[in-house]
Amino acid sequence: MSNYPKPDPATLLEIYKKAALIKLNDERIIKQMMAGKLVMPYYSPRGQEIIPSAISVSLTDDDYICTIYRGIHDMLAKGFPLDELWAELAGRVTGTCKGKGGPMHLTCPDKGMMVTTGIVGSSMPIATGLGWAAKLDGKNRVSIANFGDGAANIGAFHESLNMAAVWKLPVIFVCQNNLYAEHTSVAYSRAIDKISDRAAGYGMPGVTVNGNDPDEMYGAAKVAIDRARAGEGPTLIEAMTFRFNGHLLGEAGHYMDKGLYAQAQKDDPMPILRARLIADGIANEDELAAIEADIDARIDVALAAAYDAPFPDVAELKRDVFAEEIA
Amino acid sequence: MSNYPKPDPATLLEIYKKAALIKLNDERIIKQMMAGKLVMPYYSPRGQEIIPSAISVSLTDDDYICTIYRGIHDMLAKGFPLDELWAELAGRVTGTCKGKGGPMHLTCPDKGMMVTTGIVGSSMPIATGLGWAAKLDGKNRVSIANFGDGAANIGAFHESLNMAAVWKLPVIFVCQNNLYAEHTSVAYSRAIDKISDRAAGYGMPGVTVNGNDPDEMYGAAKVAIDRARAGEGPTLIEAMTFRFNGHLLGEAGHYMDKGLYAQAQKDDPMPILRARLIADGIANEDELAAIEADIDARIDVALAAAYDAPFPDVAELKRDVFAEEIA
Amino acid sequence: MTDTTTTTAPADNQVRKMTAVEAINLALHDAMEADAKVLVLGEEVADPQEGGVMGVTKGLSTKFGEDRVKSTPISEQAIIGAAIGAAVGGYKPVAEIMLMNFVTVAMDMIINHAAKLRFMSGGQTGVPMVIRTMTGAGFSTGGQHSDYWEAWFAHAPGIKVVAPSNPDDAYGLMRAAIDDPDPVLFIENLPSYWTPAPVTKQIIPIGKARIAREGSDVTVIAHSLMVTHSLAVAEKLSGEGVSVEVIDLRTISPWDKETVLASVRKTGRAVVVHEAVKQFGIGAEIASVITEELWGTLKRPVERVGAAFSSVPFSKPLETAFAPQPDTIAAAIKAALA
Amino acid sequence: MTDTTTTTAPADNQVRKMTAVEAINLALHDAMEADAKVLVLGEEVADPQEGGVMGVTKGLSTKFGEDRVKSTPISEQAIIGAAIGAAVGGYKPVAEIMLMNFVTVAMDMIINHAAKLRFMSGGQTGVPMVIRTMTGAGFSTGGQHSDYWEAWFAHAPGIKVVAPSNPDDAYGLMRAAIDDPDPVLFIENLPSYWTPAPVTKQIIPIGKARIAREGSDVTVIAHSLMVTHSLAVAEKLSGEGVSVEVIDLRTISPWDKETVLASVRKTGRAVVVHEAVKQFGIGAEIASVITEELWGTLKRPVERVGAAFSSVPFSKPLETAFAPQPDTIAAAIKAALA
Ligand SMILES: Cc1ncc(C[n+]2csc(CCOP(=O)(O)OP(=O)(O)O)c2C)c(N)n1
Ligand SMILES: Cc1ncc(C[n+]2csc(CCOP(=O)(O)OP(=O)(O)O)c2C)c(N)n1
Ligand SMILES: [Mg+2]
Ligand SMILES: [Mg+2]
Repeated sequence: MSNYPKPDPATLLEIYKKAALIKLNDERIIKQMMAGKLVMPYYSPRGQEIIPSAISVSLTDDDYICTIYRGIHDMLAKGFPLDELWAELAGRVTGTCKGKGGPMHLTCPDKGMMVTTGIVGSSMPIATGLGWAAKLDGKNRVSIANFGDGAANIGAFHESLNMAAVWKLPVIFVCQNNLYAEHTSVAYSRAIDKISDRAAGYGMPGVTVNGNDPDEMYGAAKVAIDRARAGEGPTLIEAMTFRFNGHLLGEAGHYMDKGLYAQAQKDDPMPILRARLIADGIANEDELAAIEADIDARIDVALAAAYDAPFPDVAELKRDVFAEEIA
Repeated sequence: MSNYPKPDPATLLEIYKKAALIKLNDERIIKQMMAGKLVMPYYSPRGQEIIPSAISVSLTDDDYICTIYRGIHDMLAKGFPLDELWAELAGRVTGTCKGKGGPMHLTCPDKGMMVTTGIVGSSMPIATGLGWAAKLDGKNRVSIANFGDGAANIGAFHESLNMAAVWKLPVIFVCQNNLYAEHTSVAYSRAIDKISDRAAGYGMPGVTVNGNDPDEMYGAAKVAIDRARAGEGPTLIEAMTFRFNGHLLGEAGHYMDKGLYAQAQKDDPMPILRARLIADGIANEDELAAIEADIDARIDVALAAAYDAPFPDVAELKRDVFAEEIA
Repeated sequence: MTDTTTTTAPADNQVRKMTAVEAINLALHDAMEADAKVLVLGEEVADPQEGGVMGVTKGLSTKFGEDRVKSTPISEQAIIGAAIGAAVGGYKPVAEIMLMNFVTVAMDMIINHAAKLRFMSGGQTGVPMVIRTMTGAGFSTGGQHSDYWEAWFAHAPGIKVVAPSNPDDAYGLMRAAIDDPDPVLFIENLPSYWTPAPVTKQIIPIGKARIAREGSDVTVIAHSLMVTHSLAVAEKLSGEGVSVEVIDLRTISPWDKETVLASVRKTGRAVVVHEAVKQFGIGAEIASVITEELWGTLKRPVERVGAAFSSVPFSKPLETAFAPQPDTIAAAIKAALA
Repeated sequence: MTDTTTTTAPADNQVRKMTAVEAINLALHDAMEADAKVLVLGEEVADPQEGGVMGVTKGLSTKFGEDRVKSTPISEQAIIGAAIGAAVGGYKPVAEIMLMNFVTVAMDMIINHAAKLRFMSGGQTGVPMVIRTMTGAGFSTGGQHSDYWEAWFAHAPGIKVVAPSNPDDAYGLMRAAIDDPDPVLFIENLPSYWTPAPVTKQIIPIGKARIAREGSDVTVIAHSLMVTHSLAVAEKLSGEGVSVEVIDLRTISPWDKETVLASVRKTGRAVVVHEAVKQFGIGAEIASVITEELWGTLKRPVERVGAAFSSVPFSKPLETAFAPQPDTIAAAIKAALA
């Protein structure tokens, strides 16, 4: 991995901006939920900010991604419009899905965010199909499939990786290994150390990287994306990380290993990256504070607009079932 | 593989007896079908006789097996009663499944033959469950899952191997790789050379052997079965072989590589094993001819009894849907 | 088939109030204690994983061991396959599919195997297993977490379908489901999981409905949460002089035609209510049989109440409008009385 | 909705007789030629694999290339997933699931994704794809190869369900299904695959039924192979002085209520026939709607004909008794006329 391309300072700052947006947005969602203003199942991505941020800097709006219920970080990193996001979370008609999808089904095709699924594993077959479409388009687009460590044990994983390999599709399978699937630690669900070892069984490269390290994550993603764009086929990336807020917001997390949790907190990638930017002279405290304040201000606006917007009319139940409205 | 245990002469003869039964029975089925006496979809195992024969000599009636539509060889090797088999193929009420199951669902729990499925891949999850039952029983039983090369690409394969590995179940996954899945050659369905390479992704041993060679097949099976009985968990065996009669009896086989076919015919394991028994002095021509004549005579009896037996009554439609007959 | 009970009499004076979560937990506990062949498997079901996402299986692995209570990888096909194999191998597994939408991943195992193995083997291999699953709209979980698909399984010969409406039934039907020689799909309603009610610990036979409330003007046939809504509506309408008989189906397949037909024979009017989408839902079969059997007696066509023809929407006002509510049921009853 | 046609007039004088296999092949060919976005995928569909197990897709990969016509590994989840992804990415894939029993493996992709993505995304992502599958009892293929499961999909909002009864409809409905902006499940009947009939190459609108035979005494509503059986029975009964109107549903969801109700309004009697198991089959919904809408007009309860409540049995006499046959249909018609 030492020969991975490294992010330059501007890219590193860009990664931080995306990651900070994810973190601050997450904190605000939790605050709003605690205040009873937002009512929804929430799968916080806190702790996993670096992964999509370091991937997305190598993507354009044309590239496709599919993600899962815990995917708001993937979305924000790829440029999901904040206003439409908040309106959707608030179930308003101004939301990206008119309030019909909610947090588990965020979609924004304009920016390549095609499918968010609540079914474990199901991002992968669809991302594979988007990879096929991308290949047919001939525009060097790539398709990113995000999923968790738990999802690597379901049948859809196997079928998708195999098909993508046989068809040499430009798909990057990103397994965000946060060590738990709901309350199940990885040790309970597989008898191997690294999920990336499964790649060999499909004939594609597989790597395990520290997903919290912007250098490694950026490098591994860049190599895989370049490879996909060059028509050389898919890659499996296992990005090691941690979820700080448990599976579903509000759970107690008793099943978690205390030592692991403490260590993960020490390794929290956000303060580490922030400190590094300052230490390396990429940005100073004031600049970073300004970036963060700007994000907060944008969230303020999005949030206020969301709550002001109307709920969808019940007539919406008849729309979008089929292309033609039901009589 | 050179350190695999080898079958002794008596075992080798036993393997031949099973294999000859499979081959002669297959020929008779085809004859009866050609004569219009049997009407059914038939997936001939011709060419794959050695695999289950060399496995079954290490099994007892207590051990479980699950197999697939192309599984009559697995059944006969494990001791499926010939009378009940023929009656079932003829759709008679004296068949093992009262004529309700037919060739794709042959079942004989008394001899451990628990499930035959017509759905690709589905033998594996159920065999995994039988492995769990076997483990709970504490009697050192094993569970054999038979499936094809094509089935190794379906999700059920992945989930089953992973679960069996995590739970350390006494399951032997036997992939009978006959180079084709219906009309699809293996090259079209995977980007790797050996299916056994997938075992590493689950944390279990995986081997590829010449399934047509009784020594290799016996050895690999014995090691896996002993390992399972010792509580050390599952094994994936990829047994290389060939199907001489195509996928479904009656197809033209135009999709088959002619060179491959010619080579396979030269490698037909049945004449080779027969010649070896004679060459090694394990049995002479007369003894083998007597064995074969005896098999033929048993088939004569089974076949005649089958055609003489009555068809099931239509009242059978109400039976065995639930344990209690439907009113 | 005459042992339908109007109200369940307490078996002894140990009647405790509990939630459905507690009642199901107790049923599993009692069944595992009574029979060493009873097993539990599914995602998170063992105690190191907190005994199920909702805690329904809490304590079982600690008491009965992690050989009998197994947390699984996220692998629904293997979960059901493992249960089928264990059942065919002589055990009585209770497999959890966390939410009903996830049964879609395991349909081959359920439909082509669990439901068919007895028939296809000519009776040689029964599959005595229970598939527990939960569902129900109301928690803003959106399009992939709240569907009711009982109609699919009712249409599939070989598998029974049960859906309790209260903790007492949850206990009694779970015990019966575990003892049943055939596969049973056991549908739990998530939004009413934590509503406490008395639990008598009586085993309730599969295939029998319960007259949850007697009445004479119109018969409402419901299951799961819709029984609660229907009872509330019946109570309200009794104030308006309308006498509503409410039948809790308890078992959807095979359903209790005798009890339903006897009631509609009496009232001459019927309303079938389910939370599943109305079109091609189980209400159609029940309405058809009532119409076929009671033609001439029936005073009005059977009314059917079900969810809107859409995915379950996220936004609260839409979610409420999507699923049948007490006022929808009341309106259908009035239509039936017209 | 008044453009129901009684008989399909030939569009030109190029009407050829062909089998359903040929008609579907031609429809796929013409659609691929007309629109470069049309793709075909599934097990064996390309020519090196002989263009499908039944040859339905023969010649397509040779003409349009193996980028657009892709043989797949045996991976039904990935097949449907690939089709969904391609559809969301702007293509019009036609995915084959070899037999209808194998849809069970891909139900999550079909039900939770293909059918729901448009709704859940608020209309942003349509899924214009076709799932071709074949089924039908009669070939002694037993319990896992002949089921009709159209009721499952009709109950699922967001996916259309089509089932042609003859080669002309197979062509015309396939062209319409490919052009449709929504996912369409296209059910082909295997036992009648090779029965030739004239094909006019007209596109047939989804959602419209066809009056296959006019009559005045009773309306038979059928689809797929049951239309052929019903027409034969109607012909026979006409000799006995009974005038049977036969409606070919063509589309099961959304079904053509107008045409069905208009017919039953005229005849006052109805029989719904399908090969799927009768209980909880689509006949229940159709009978219920007829009863609800034509209460007072209807002279007898709607009769329903469907398969026995069992798995499809192997043994020939059982298989014949399992599925509806012309005499079963005739008996139901007589019951409706009683
Ligand atoms: C097919 C299916 N089974 C079960 C679930 C319930 N479920 C939701 S999230 C989850 C855990 C997934 O863990 P992982 O893949 O590691 O992703 P993470 O939540 O950790 O990001 C489970 C079991 C589901 N949504 N879909
Ligand atoms: C889930 C599923 N998909 C497709 C089929 C149709 N089918 C039957 S056999 C077969 C090929 C299987 O090939 P393989 O696993 O190599 O076994 P073999 O027939 O060669 O023994 C296919 C695709 C099926 N039965 N089940
Ligand atoms: Mg995880
Ligand atoms: Mg094969």
